[in-house]
Amino acid sequence: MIEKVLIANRGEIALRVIRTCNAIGIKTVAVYSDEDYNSLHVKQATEAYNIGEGAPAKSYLNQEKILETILTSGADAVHPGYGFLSENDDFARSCEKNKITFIGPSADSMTLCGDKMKCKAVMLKAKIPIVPGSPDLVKDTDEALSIANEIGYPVLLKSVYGGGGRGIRLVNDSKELRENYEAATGESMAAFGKSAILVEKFLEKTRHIEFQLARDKHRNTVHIFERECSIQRRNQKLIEISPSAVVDQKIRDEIGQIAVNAAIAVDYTNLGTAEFLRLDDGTFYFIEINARLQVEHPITELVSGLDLVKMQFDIANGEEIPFTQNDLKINGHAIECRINAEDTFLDFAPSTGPIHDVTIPSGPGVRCDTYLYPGCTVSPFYDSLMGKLCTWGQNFEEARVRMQGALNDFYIQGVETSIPLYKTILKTDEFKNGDLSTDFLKRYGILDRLTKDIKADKEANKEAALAAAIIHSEYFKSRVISSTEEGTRWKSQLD
Amino acid sequence: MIEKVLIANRGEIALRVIRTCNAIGIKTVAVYSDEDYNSLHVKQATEAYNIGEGAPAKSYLNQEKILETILTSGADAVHPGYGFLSENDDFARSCEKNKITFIGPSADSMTLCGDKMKCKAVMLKAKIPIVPGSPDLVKDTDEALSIANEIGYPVLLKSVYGGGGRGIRLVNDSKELRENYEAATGESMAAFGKSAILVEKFLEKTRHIEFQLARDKHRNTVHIFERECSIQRRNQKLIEISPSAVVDQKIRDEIGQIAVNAAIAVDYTNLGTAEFLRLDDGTFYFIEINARLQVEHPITELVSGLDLVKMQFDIANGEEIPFTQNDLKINGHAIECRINAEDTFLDFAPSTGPIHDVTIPSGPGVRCDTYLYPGCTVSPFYDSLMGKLCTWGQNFEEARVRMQGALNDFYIQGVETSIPLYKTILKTDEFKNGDLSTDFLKRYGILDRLTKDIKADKEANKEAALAAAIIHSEYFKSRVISSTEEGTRWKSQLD
Amino acid sequence: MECKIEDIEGTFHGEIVDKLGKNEYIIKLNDREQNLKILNMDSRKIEFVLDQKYHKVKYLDSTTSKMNLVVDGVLITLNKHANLDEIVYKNLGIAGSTDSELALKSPIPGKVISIALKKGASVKKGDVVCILESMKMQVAIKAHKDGKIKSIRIKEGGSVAKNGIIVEIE
Amino acid sequence: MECKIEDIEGTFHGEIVDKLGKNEYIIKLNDREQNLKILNMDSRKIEFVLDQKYHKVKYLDSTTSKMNLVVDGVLITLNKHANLDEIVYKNLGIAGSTDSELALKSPIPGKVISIALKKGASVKKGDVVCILESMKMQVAIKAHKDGKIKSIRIKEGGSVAKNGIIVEIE
Repeated sequence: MIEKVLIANRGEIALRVIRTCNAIGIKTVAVYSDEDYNSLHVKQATEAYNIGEGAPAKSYLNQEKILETILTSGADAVHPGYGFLSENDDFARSCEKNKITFIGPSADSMTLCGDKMKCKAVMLKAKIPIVPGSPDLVKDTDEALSIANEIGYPVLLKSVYGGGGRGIRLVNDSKELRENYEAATGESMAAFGKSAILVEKFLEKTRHIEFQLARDKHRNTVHIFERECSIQRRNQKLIEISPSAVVDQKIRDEIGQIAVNAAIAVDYTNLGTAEFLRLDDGTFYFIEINARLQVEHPITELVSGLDLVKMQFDIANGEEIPFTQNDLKINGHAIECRINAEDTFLDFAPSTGPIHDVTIPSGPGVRCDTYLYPGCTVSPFYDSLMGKLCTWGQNFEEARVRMQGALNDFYIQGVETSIPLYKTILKTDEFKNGDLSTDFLKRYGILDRLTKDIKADKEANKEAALAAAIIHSEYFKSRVISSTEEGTRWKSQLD
Repeated sequence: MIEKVLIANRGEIALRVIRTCNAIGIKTVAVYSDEDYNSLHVKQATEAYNIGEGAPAKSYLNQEKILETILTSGADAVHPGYGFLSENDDFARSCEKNKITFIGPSADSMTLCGDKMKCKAVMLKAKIPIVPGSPDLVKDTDEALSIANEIGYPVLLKSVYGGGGRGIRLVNDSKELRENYEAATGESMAAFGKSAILVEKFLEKTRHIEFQLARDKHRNTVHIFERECSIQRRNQKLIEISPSAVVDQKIRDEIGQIAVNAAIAVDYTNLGTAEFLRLDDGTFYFIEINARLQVEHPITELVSGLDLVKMQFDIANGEEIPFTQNDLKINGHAIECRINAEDTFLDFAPSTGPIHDVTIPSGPGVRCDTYLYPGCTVSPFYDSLMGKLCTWGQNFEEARVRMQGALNDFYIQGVETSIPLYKTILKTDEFKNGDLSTDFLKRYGILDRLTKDIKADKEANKEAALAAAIIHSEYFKSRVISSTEEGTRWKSQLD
Repeated sequence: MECKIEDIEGTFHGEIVDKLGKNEYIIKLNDREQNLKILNMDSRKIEFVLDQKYHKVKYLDSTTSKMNLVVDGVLITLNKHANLDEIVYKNLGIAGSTDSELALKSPIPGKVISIALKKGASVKKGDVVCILESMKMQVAIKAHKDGKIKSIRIKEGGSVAKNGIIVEIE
Repeated sequence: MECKIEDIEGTFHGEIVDKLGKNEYIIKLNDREQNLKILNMDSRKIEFVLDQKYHKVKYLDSTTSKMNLVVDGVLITLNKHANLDEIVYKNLGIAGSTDSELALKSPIPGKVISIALKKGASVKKGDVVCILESMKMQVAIKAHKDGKIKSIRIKEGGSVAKNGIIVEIE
């Protein structure tokens, strides 16, 4: 049984893990960089250890230092959160060697999930539907042409060593394929010393739908419904919803079973997520397994009533999942908005600095996981996620209007945030109707609508602004007149 | 349809109503006394009107002023919250006359619920089990003796004009009854000019269990499960739980039906609560109907998924309740702790003043409705309820440990609070086992246990206290040395 | 006060019409009189109820011509027409220096943001001598007469007290 | 520093052994050395990590002999024997209000409903001295020691602040 866990993370996810540990009686060890000495996770953990400088490589990614701290503190387990070391199979392997329980899948399973080509091969074998394309690297133009003919144009030529959009070429016909194939292999040769090109069908309008998985060491496997994460910017999720508007119980059962099969195929243990793309015609394609707790896990908690972090600990302790697939019933609807410190109009550039003032929303059906408090700092060293604002409702509309209210109540002074963008998205008919896709922002001109909304907000607040400016000037005049009376409050001077 | 509602209340309940109004698109009008100009309900409402001085009689109880403000603001409805005018039938009647929708029962039904004797007669007629005793006022000692013999000693002699424990005498046998009857009638004559004595069976160890009721204008009536409110001090509820440990589905159906019958008997509309006493042998006795939203409504929301304030508006708008009794399924367990500004060891005396610092708990399964924010003030003019801390869990134990965590996270600096008391209660075996009664605090010597817990807390914190004192002295020394350098930060001086 | 609001058409005029006491005012905004009640106020923020509607405003930064405000979470930039500030400036001038004096004295306590002139430079009455910041507003301090800068008594980044000497002009 | 903690057995000794810089100290508490790192500090509160455990402490009030602290939400009273602190106070020229044994202070702010005793009357510890009302509740304030009422500082119908003197008992 785990009695003391080191949380190898920071920010809201560290707080999230501490909450469950407090509830189930596990001692917590926080680690913090010099940048984070004033962070809430330091304050709320049973113990806290400084592990180095602000730069992630010198602290939260420093495997040796973290392993050393686990041993020093006497922790018997480590929770990696998400990001940082959460999907690092080397780290998971080191923990296994040191008899430290790594809260997540085995290192081998993690290796498999993280290797695109090996994972693809395993999934093909397990008859998991994946995006049509070459089963392996293509050896020449002719093979690429033959596969493209088979799956139909347009197709993507992808370098297996690329990632995040790099090394990908879109081709619309055989002529374009011929032209681009040479260039793509050339690039690959130049960069990596070998040609490593895949051919894959290009999918134009897709939804991102994922299934929460849980698998214990006794091979009991369940999915805990789906989450739709189609509202994205630059391949980063912004808003997540559970259940999806396009998944009914029949589809949930069917695709959920595929997700379960995928977990079994890689001998996955603990909690993970199977990600799918869904086309408008209803086809689902498996993409990958995320071998960790997801940022968006709270919406699954809201519709299932489960504590997913507790489940992680229970599974790591070797316990069996205490229910079967049929016991699970989806209850209501939940939405999550990721509250990022970023400037929407500066291409989502991060916005950092001290937070002078913050009001955290609450109320019926509202849950907000955040590290913010008045006086804290949003650091430029780490990602821009300040909090996760979630709402629940008996139906989607109730969850949506609660989210609108909560977004209005969320006041953060000090950095730019994604809140105005969400207010604009939440009120569009497209969002209300569930007409989502991963290109939602571009497809529906959301940024232009946001600009209009901001202008309308200014219009609505112009009189208040003018009034505030007048009072400010009035104060300023009276200060001049009575500036000898130092320390006198404005209010008394103004009357 | 209600488009704009005046909320004739303050504090957390005004905020609670505003939240639902924001969600369902109803404009809100806040009213505030001079004492409350800096309160959150003023800031969050669509509009806010000052209605007078701090004393309740001059503001929140000032019916004329409130009616005038309803008319001035153009509100078409009034939500009374709880307390203040919420059970004032005169006010409800004035609203009816002025064609203002009063969110609650009709004035006539409210009059009936508020009149002990009439209500008792109606309930007897409807075959609702009430506490055994005289059906009406007793006319002399002989009648009192005969009733006492019938229901069995001990019995209470109660003046119908009393209340809150005043004018009640406990008698154990016929001799004591004779002795006390004369004194009781004498007192009543002296105080009210007439003798008005009831005889009622004295119930020694009771639980307070109540059923949430909803009845629309089309006479559809449901109960929304029970709440157990046995943890009390001086007849004031402290902790509420839903469902009760001693109510299974069979009892819920049975007593729930009695509660529904009681609502029908007084032709109740909108939301209300039927209160019962339950003896250890399983007998339930109806006590009264509370003709308003209860403080503890959130725990019913947590286990039903319903928004009870929204239901109030829907029913007031003449809509039908959109479900039947059979559609309702209880989901999980919820607990509420009333966060009061009071000093447990000064006999729960109120504690008031500015709140310098506050941390509001949050996280999975935690809901906190509160008017607190750093810089607000707890006013001596109003009741001591600062907030309602609620937790939900799949089972009672999960809700309980979440409550423990949330109580630990709740930091309020400036006033004494009931939080330490709740921490002590929550960890007792009696509470864990659901062995509750209205005399819980006295029966289990909770205050002595609290004293011990506080001592243990002090013991646990002694080294930190000493360390803080040493650093303080060190600072103080350095201040003396460098007190000329004003504005220099401590930290730099200490290094 | 005359002003424009960035991104909003038109010009806005506003003034205090009456002070009712208890922190209440009658304020005229574009010809419409409204009731304004201040709930809370300091140099960086104000909370008030304007015609029964609560507003929370943060004062960010401010110069003689521009003011940045966050009104109920919305960033608004006001471009002020100069005449208000001239009134303020005149008020400042009353407490300041006269032609016959050498010393240009500071009408307000503040931090020295920039100094426009060097020792020995020629100045004309009304030329900006330096910029001071006080309560997050920047104020240009102007020469009280023609002449030459004889000495500079302030430093950039330093501060100056009310009636402290800024420069001497001879 | 030598001190006693109210409700806790024994005497406690603590001192700073070493200053490590970066706001870190070695501190000796009853013969055990611990590492202390200050995260945040001002005159009213301190946040620090003591041997890897975070603590938040508010300094409430302090006299030469007594100090009230809220340590992680727990109110703790330290009775200091420290001559050091006396020296400090003397240096500052603050006399340091000693704990008044005469005054019975009000634990709550409230309205005076009734006064049970007259000037010169004898009281025993625990006798009700007066009834105060606050938040619609009445509270009996009891004598803190035996003695005679030397003076009454409140009036029926008047009000008393928290810590305001109710009577003096000698």
